[in-house]
Amino acid sequence: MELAFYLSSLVAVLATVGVITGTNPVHAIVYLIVSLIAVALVFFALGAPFAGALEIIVYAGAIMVLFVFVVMMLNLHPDAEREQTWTHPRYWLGPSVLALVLLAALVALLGQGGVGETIDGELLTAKAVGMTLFGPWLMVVELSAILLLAALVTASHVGRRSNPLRNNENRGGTP
Amino acid sequence: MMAMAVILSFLFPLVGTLILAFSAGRLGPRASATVGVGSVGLAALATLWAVLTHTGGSQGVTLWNWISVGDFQPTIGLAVDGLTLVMMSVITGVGFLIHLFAAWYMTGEAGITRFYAWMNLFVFSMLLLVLGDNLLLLFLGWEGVGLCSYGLIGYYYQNSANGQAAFKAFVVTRIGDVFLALGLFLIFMELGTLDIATILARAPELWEPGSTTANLAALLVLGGALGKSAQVPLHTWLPDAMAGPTPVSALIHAATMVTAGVYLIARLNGLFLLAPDVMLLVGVIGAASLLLAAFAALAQTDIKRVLAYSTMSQIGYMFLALGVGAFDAAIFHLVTHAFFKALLFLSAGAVIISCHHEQDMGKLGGLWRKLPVAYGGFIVGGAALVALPLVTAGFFSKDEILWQAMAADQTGLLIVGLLGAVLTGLYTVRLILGTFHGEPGSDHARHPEPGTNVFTHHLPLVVLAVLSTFIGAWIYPGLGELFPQAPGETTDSGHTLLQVLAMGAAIAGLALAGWLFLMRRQWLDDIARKGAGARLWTLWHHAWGFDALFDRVLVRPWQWSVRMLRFDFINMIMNLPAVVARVFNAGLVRAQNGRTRSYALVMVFGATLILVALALAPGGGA
Amino acid sequence: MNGIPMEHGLILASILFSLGLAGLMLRRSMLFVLMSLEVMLNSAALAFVVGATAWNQPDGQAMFLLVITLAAAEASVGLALMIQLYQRFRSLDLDVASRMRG
Amino acid sequence: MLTLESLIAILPLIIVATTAVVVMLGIAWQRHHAVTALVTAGGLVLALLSVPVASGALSSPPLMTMDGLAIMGSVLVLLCALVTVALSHHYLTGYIGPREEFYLLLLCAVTGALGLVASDHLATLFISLELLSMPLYGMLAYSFRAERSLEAGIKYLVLSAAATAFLLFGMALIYARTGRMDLAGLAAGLAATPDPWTLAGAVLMVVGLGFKLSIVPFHLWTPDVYQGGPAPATIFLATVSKLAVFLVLLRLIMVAPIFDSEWLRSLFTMLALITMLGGNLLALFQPNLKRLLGYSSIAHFGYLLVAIVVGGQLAVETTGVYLITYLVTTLAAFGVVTMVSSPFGGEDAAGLHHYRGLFWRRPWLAAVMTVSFLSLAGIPLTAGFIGKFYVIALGVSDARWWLVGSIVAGSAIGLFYYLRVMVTLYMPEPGMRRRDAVHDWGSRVGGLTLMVVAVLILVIGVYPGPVIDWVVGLSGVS
Amino acid sequence: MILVWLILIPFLGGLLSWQAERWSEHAPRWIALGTMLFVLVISIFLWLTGDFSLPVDGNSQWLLEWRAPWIPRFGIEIHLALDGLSLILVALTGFLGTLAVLCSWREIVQRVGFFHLNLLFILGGVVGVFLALDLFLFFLFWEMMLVPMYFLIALWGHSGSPGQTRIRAATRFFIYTQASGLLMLVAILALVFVHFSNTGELSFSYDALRGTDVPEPLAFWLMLGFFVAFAVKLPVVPFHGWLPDAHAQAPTAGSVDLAGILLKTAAYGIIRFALPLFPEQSEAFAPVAMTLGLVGIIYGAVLACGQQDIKRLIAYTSISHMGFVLIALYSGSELAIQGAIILMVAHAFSSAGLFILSGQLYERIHSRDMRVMGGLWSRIPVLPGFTLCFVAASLGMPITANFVGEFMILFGTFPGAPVVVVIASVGLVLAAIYSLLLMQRVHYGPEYRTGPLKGPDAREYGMMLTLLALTIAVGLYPQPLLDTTAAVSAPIAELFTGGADLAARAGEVN
Repeated sequence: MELAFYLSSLVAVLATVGVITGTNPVHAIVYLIVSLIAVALVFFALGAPFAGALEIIVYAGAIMVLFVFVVMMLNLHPDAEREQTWTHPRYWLGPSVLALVLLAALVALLGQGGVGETIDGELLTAKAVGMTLFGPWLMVVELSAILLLAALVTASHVGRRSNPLRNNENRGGTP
Repeated sequence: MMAMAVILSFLFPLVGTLILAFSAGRLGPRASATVGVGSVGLAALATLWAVLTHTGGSQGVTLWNWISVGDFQPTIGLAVDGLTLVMMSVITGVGFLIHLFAAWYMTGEAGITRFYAWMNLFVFSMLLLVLGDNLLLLFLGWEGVGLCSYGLIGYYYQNSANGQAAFKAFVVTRIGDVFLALGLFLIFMELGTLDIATILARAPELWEPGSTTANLAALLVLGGALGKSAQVPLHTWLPDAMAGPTPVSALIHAATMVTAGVYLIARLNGLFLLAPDVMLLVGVIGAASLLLAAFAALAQTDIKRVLAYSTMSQIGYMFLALGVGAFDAAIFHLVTHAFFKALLFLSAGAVIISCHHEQDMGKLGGLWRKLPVAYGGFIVGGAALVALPLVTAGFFSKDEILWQAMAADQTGLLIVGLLGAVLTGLYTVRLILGTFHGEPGSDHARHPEPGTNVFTHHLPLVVLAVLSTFIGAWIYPGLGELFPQAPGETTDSGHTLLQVLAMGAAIAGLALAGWLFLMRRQWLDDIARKGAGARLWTLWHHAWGFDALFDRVLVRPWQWSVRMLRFDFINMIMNLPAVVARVFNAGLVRAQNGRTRSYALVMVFGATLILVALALAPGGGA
Repeated sequence: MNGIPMEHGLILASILFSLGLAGLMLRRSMLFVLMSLEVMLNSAALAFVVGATAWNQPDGQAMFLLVITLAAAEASVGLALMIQLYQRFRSLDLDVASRMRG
Repeated sequence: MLTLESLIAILPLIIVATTAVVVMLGIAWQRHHAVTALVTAGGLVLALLSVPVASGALSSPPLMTMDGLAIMGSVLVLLCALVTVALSHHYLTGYIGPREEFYLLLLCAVTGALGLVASDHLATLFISLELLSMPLYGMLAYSFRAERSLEAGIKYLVLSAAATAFLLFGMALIYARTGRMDLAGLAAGLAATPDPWTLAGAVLMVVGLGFKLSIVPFHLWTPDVYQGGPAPATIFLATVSKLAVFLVLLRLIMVAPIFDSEWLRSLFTMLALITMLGGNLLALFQPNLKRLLGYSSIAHFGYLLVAIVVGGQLAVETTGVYLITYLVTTLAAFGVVTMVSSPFGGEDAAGLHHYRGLFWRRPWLAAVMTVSFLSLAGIPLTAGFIGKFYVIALGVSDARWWLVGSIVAGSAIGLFYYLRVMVTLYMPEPGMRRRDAVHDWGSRVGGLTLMVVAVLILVIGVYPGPVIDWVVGLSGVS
Repeated sequence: MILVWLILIPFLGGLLSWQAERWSEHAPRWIALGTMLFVLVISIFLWLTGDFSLPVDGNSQWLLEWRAPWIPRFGIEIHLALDGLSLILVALTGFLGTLAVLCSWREIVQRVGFFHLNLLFILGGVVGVFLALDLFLFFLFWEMMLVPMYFLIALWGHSGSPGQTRIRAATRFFIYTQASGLLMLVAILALVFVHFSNTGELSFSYDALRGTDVPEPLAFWLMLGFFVAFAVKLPVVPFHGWLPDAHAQAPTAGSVDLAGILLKTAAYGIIRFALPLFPEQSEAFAPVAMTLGLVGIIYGAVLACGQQDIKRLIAYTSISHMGFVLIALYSGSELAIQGAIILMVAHAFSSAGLFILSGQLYERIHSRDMRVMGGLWSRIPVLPGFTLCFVAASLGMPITANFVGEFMILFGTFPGAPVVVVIASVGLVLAAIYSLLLMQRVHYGPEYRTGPLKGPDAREYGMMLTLLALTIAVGLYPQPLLDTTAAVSAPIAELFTGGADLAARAGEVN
């Protein structure tokens, strides 16, 4: 179990590095999918198979497909991305160091405290999660339903391609 | 009865001022002159009435309570005694003659109304000064005199030099006034009153003679007197004050203003007697002014400036007298000086107007035939100034002063006085010779237009000329009983010797002058033109360089600081927060560069900072 | 070996979180930015699952579910906006959309 | 347990959510702007009326609470939403394109806000916050054809999502440490001294919430989003969103002991200081009114952070009163912008030059603007002064001199730009092209609402008694 | 209730004149004039009927009092009260308000209604300051009058260099006073909370807070909070930066109000609040305050000499004069405090006169720059004479009220602080310099341009004459004023010596 955890952790980290450093959108998406699957494996290793399954189905499956779809739709090419300059240290050094410092601070804090709990990989079934969700958390589920509705409406409104009035475009954005 | 007369005497000039001021140019020159001269004339009559009805001693009348807070109870109240009446007579009498002469002098000038309004106010202020029964009211008149001198010296306001002179006169005398004010504060604090009679009564009870407080109080009052009476070192305004019309100079020098200091010290005699050191200082300052001014008068070319320095010199005599405790002698000289100095100034005015405003001795000369009245005035006045023995008023008063100095064993002062008498002869002769004899220096002097008006031109000159002779000395009543005993009253030994000495000095002066200016003219001019002589001449011409000294020590640093501070550096410092805010604003706005990435960067930076701080905090912040 | 220390799970989440942040700060393309955001949300979700398994509770996993819901919603709206961005500027470069500043 | 009775406690939320569904169905059936607005407003009014009923409920559903703070929050959220609806109606009348979705999104967001103020559990907190934010992306980018609106939407989405990630990570850390997510549980679990995990979690949560409140240094999005979004969306963002988030932050402070640690207090003090000063300094020379109001709102939340630092009974009262004054003021200020911007479909008329000489064209509108800016500046006889008075009183009562000092300094700096705006309204009109409110703005619903709000500013400023009493009555709980 | 009306009348009048612009251009002027005259008449009526003797034990020190609850949560009341000092200042407000309306008659031609709205709101606020006794209410009025003043300067100010400077001046004025006002609010609140922790009662009432026992270091800071607020408005030197700009840019009416009454609110505040609330701290602070006063006297005078703008010159002289007032207030001498009150009134007259005169000059030659003046004496009838009179008043010439004020201050302060008086006396010389400099540059010297200018009309003449008559009347017979305020000044003066007396008495007992 432990081995699986650390191994898939390593994969997840490496794949994520690939995501943020990639230049080809499609490659990056594939890296991200790998990363997500690795995290799903971590979930399995931790004893949360339900979460792992959802990770693969919803995240890697649904959301990432959406990304791929959009990338295909926009017909993006690696060269379409204008990030010529970003290889220069001046551009990546600062943010990277910042992220590292943040990480270091977090790790230091994690090392300072804690309750000494360990994860022994005991399984937690989907039923338990379901009982919680549709028991006391029912209101939360309802709220997330409205959240999805809102996202749907937003996406459908913003995603409109056609302009009702073509000349409208000239009106907006005048300085 | 007398109260009524006294009130009327100062009310007339006030009413005159008000009428003139609010006529707003609706009165013609004649009407203005009539009002202006008439009001002072009426005041003189009222004064005469007061003198006649005066029954001796000190009489007071309180008009109303001015301020009343706790102990601070100054009133608007008048006190009349012999000294007051003498002063009033001089002010209104001589003042009236000067006003009358001014009616001739000012003919055709613009702003006659303004002139007379100021003149009347001048007389009013001076009357208030001598009438006030408390020091605050006296101070009111004191300041009023200063303001009027400002208005009159700057009468020809379109020439900025005149404005400067007026300005200087006011500010320099104001410096003296501040000392007087401080003296008032001290006296009030120590004695709890400002009433003059009470002060004189209480001071000896509360103050030890020669104590610090008494010395300080006397010193401060003296400071005020120095400013008004143009004594060293606050004398520099006086020669410049000649910028005003000549009647104004006459009024300032003879009847009002400069005599105020003498009056003040005489009035507060009790105070000064408690401070012998300061008394001595008064005498020394008087002697110094006397000599200094006499030398300066020797080197002047402007006739009015000669007269101005002579005034300063004569006031020096008065201070000398005050310094040796001869208050009566000082007032006596004040009176006679008022007569002959008014005469001299008015005569000078007659010359100046006749010669189309020419007052440089170098450009005058040879006028004695063409301007007989003025010449006569100069001769009589000059004689009085020189103290020509027996026939002139000046002789009697000056002799009295010198005698008192001698009686007080102040040999130094006596010698200075005698030396001054010699010098007086010198510069007087030089003045008369330069103006009336010799060759005319300019066309103006060749074709003068003599004054012909009997009433406004001849009458004042003649009356003053008469008063400048022994008659003037005659009518002085003598105020000995008002003042503490003068040193000369206890003894009479050596008086004759002194009189001889004084006569000798006056005559010696005249003789020396005659010899120098008539026989050795060329030799004198040569000396004055080169080497040490020239330097001395320049030094005397600029009255020992006091102006330059003050310019360097006071005026320039002042102007420099005004220039430096003009931009309000404290305010600039207070504006620093605004500058800081601006800098911060610029910095913060730079961060708003519109890029989502850098927004995220800043946000993460903030979060990181907090987390690092937490991680570094002892015990993780717990 | 008796189980994985909770710290390790959380450190993994932290690493992923930091990587997501780095991506967010580094990348100009909105696509990559959105992906970085997914990584960050995912790392938070991981942390919840770690907590849930450590305490052996269902709550954390329920929370995980909510996070996924949010991620999906976020992605859909984000992608819709991205399409608009592309239509307007013919580019996914976020720096182009920086007309408001100051 | 979720019983029917406990549902009564969240009746307003249910009514609003139902209205959202009704509006959605309405859109699907037949689009009609006025009717949609009316239905929305009706739903909000109904919800408002149900608040007293809800407050009488004996129990509340799990993960939620309906205490005084929540009731206060609900009422304020609903009122602000109502005003926003009225102004939106005015604004959208001039909008070309589908208008009805805006109301739908707004209702969803209101649901989120109502949930947020009533949340008693990290899950509710989180999901409500997202429910509040998600529609806002849409609202901000609503007129996405205008570049700036789109830009605003994207910026807010990206940064807000990042902030959410921070918030979630923080929650996860706290959860990992305590194993509890309900606030009562947290309180119980952390009764002992706080430890680094929970503090780190709390800090990360503060980052997430601080972003929404635009606390310096998490504030940079504010001006851009304020400027780019359509005026009603900005209004909603500036009022409802901030109000709800602040209340939930306050609740965390009040309930959970980790947020009460000395270290966090000093952190909040620092944040308050730099937020007050930073917000005001940023606004100094800003020529764009909407950006300026953005900066000003940063500063105002800096002042309000004093309540977080001090805590306690008076802090809750202060928060209530200050929020009320801030809300009426902000509504009025943005309301004027809405009025002037409405007739045009393009970018909002926010440049200061648009307002030059407004007084001589639209005196009453300019008067409303003046009153609101006076109130922002905290000048007596306006509501803003009462708010500022409370905050200073709070700071003084706890002897927090640094905070008090920087409130004074901040106010002084703030005056500079508030006055700049105010005097512009009265300057002579320039000859240049200008934009203007429609002639009969005052007789329209939006205009009337605006007038009422402006009058409210003055009424609260002159006679704040009732408002204070109301807040005092509600702040006794929790 | 009459007190409420005193405050309300200007406000109502202001609203009325704003709306009256619809009827005619002159309607707002007449309404404003009537309003201010009404206030003046009421206050004079109160003066004539009032009894201003020292209160006998148990009697209220107030002539009139009115209170109503306002914000019970904090124990805030609407508490108005009137005593001799307030009455004189209210009457002064009414009088100068009338003048302000009159002197704008010709000067303001644009947006007349709104102008008078602002003007009357300022005056209403000022009256409120003079009457309010509840500290919250006092602060409220204190801040409230700033807004209309701001508009007055910013909108009707002289457009010197293009547009911006007057707004800057107005903004600076506002920020200075508001920021310092907030410090005062902090001090008030701290005082209230200390009182609360002492007694358990929240109250902003003057009477309740007076005896509050504040722990030592805090008390000093609180006193400083009050002092700074008043020091800014007085103004005391480091805080004077707003004044010259505000004066120079303000319309005549604004300058008149500013110099005539707004500055006096500060002195009033010190007398009414700063000293009685913190007597011991104030006494300890007195040397510093006096030093600041001295710095103000000298610094203001020196700067006045360096100005080119006639209104800036007058503004700096105000700083100098207010230095005297500050010295007096902290002298602990009844005579000096009475003198300060007289000087306040006198300065109101003389500076108002000078400002109105410079306004009239501006109407004629369209400049305030003294470099383009000179020789005006021959070009304008009458006005130069009035200028000389007010200049004389400004330099403290006897006969004028300024002399009485300044000398009472110096007489009163001398026993306690002779060194201060000596240095302050230098200010008398400097006063002469700057005052005559004004005269010199404007009216004397060669004519800068030729051609006669219009003399004053009846309105201008009347204003000048009234001011001059009042200046001289107070200068010659200030007793009615002194009697009215005696009951106020005496207790204030006792505050300082009170501690010493008690200590001395305690010594005797032991």
